[in-house]
Amino acid sequence: LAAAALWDVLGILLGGAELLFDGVKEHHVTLPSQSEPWNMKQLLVWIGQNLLKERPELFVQGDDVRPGILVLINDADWELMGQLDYELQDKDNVVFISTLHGG
Amino acid sequence: LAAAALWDVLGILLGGAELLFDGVKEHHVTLPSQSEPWNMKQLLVWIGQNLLKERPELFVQGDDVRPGILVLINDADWELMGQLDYELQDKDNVVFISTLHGG
Amino acid sequence: TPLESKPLSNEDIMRYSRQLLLPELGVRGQKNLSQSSVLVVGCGGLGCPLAQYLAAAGIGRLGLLDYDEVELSNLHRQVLHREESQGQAKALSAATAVNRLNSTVECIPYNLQLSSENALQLIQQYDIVADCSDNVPTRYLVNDACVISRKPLVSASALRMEGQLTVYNYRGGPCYRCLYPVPPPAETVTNCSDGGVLGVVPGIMGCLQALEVIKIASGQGSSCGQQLVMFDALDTRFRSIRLRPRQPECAVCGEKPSVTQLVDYEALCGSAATDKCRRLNL
Amino acid sequence: TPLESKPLSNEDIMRYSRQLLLPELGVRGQKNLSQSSVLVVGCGGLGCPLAQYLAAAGIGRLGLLDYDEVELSNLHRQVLHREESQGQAKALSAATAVNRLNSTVECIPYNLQLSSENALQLIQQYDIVADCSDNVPTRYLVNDACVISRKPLVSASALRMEGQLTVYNYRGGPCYRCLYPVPPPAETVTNCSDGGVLGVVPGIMGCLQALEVIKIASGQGSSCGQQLVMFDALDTRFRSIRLRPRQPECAVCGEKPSVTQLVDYEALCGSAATDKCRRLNL
Ligand SMILES: [Zn+2]
Ligand SMILES: [Zn+2]
Repeated sequence: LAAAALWDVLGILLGGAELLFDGVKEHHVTLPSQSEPWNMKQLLVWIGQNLLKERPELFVQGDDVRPGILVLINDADWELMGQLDYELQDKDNVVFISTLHGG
Repeated sequence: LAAAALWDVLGILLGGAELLFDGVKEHHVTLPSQSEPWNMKQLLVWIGQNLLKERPELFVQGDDVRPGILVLINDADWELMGQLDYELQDKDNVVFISTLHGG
Repeated sequence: TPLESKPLSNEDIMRYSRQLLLPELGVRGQKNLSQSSVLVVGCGGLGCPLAQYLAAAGIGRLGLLDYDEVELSNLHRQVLHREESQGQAKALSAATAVNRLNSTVECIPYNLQLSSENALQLIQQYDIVADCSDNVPTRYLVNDACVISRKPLVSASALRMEGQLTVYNYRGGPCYRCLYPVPPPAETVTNCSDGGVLGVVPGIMGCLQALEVIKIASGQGSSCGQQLVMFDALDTRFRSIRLRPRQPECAVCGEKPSVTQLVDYEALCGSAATDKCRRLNL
Repeated sequence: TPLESKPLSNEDIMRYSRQLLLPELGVRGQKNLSQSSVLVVGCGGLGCPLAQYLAAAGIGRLGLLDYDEVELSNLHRQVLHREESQGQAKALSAATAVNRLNSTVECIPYNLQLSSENALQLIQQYDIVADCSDNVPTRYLVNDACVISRKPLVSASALRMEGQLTVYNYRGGPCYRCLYPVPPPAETVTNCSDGGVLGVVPGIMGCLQALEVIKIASGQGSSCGQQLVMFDALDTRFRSIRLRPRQPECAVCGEKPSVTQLVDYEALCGSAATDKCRRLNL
């Protein structure tokens, strides 16, 4: 298995979260190869450094996502998957949703 | 690979098609092992003989499905996949939809 | 007469302010909407929410077609009508309700049955057609008339606890006959009178149909041209299905069409163009 | 006063005939509906289609709560109101419209703002609560009041071209605070006045919300208790998300709740309980 392919991750941003990322909704990301598997905590840092165009505090807070953003891994709440400690698999689909409040 | 696992197919019936199958919507099917890969034509015959509880003419007509039933393989119109000649893969998801006309 | 291009009035700007804010719509999309005309075939469970939201959004002209009268058994799903409209023509009742919500929309009620004789003449006057009908012959008739008139057809249907949505004859995508070249045997067709329908299911499908009409009319474009959206209300699940492209051998939209004018659709389908009695004795 | 159990009248049987046919509903489900009461918090873009379809389906009692008045800028999505209702209280306007569609539904308009003072007393009178509100403090308030009163909360929201739907506090599933223990920073919250919304998007979400209420009230049960349905109107795609279960450490529904009575939700969220002005200066 090629290391590059191993860390292909598709990130999707919804509920207005895409506005923080230049309005782009889908990001196909190939993470740099490293000896340990990537986990969500590292992915958040990587996103903050590589994808976030403006005001990172609206997306991350400390080493977690900010309140009001729900994180999904393969269509499941990341709370079910180990949250920050979840180890990413090849072709994982990560979605960040900003909660909506309008009616 | 075990031959049994190779032909695991999930069939789903919608739009009233499930009424022909004792009202059961989802059928997890393990097809008998054979030397050639199973194709859709053979699957239809197998369904007619093993799953259809009543009035097979409302589901198959000749060796095709009857008019008004749409066949999907992994969420794509089977017309895109080779129709009757499509060779089934392990864990394929086959859906039969009866077209709705009501308003 | 074609709808004229005019600037948004101050009242328009106030009324549509919340959607003018959307980059996907904006002033340009709103003006496109106001210059678009839509023929709604059937003012029942699908046509009611569809007409309601198209009018609310500021569509320019709305043709409302239905041959039927409002009955008590309609009111669990046909929410534009009211108790006191019983006995009134559905097309008229719907037009009255729509005008109360938005008097700037031009509403044209057609209290008649769509037929091979009148379909082309009616449809050619509109930019987009929405099939909200309740029977097989009308679905083939509307499709063929849209292909012959080169109009996009936004089609929804609902029965029991399920719904389906597709846009036909749109940007090189398939028509209804590309998917269903042969009508289903009449004895396999269930309609809402026979099979029942939970009222809010056509509500959901009619709203989705309105969304696709709005996206086409505003210039944004629909993503359902070669896609079928299926809804299962029992477990609140949607599926999006990739459909075949336009079929070269299609009888009406193919390369050598055999259907170049409208035919007898009740005979083609072996059933009457109503959801009230199912089989036609030929 | 609780809704009494009575047999379906001949008129009921005629009116609901198309849904009485459904094995999933039937006479038993219809009677359950007629004995159920639902409090609709907010008669705007979500509350209008929700109230419309709940009344059409034959819900027994409908509480319609809104503190606001009908404005022209509401009419692109708040389809129960009409041009001539401008200036009228939304709760009243909605109740009038709903009664025209189904006079057998008992409608109770509440022309007031839900608050920590009145929420428990109101909510305890209903079987199911539907959150159709438009701001963060009200969403926390409704959630806490539902947990304290042990009522299922059917919650939808919509903004721009997107919508979300979940049932909270239902059959061991999570509450709103289990998912969102800390309110979002006020500067990250966009409402419909600021961000805009395509009118038919709350239409679709309000109809889906009505479906879940009907399934709960009729006894069929909702499948959204630990599921989030997300809708993207741009490409007409839905996603169903598996959610976490009830969280033992939740401040209101957990094992040792710290919130046992209602608090000051504007202070908690740092914003006002309206979608009109966004930030509260504390
Ligand atoms: Zn065709
Ligand atoms: Zn909780």
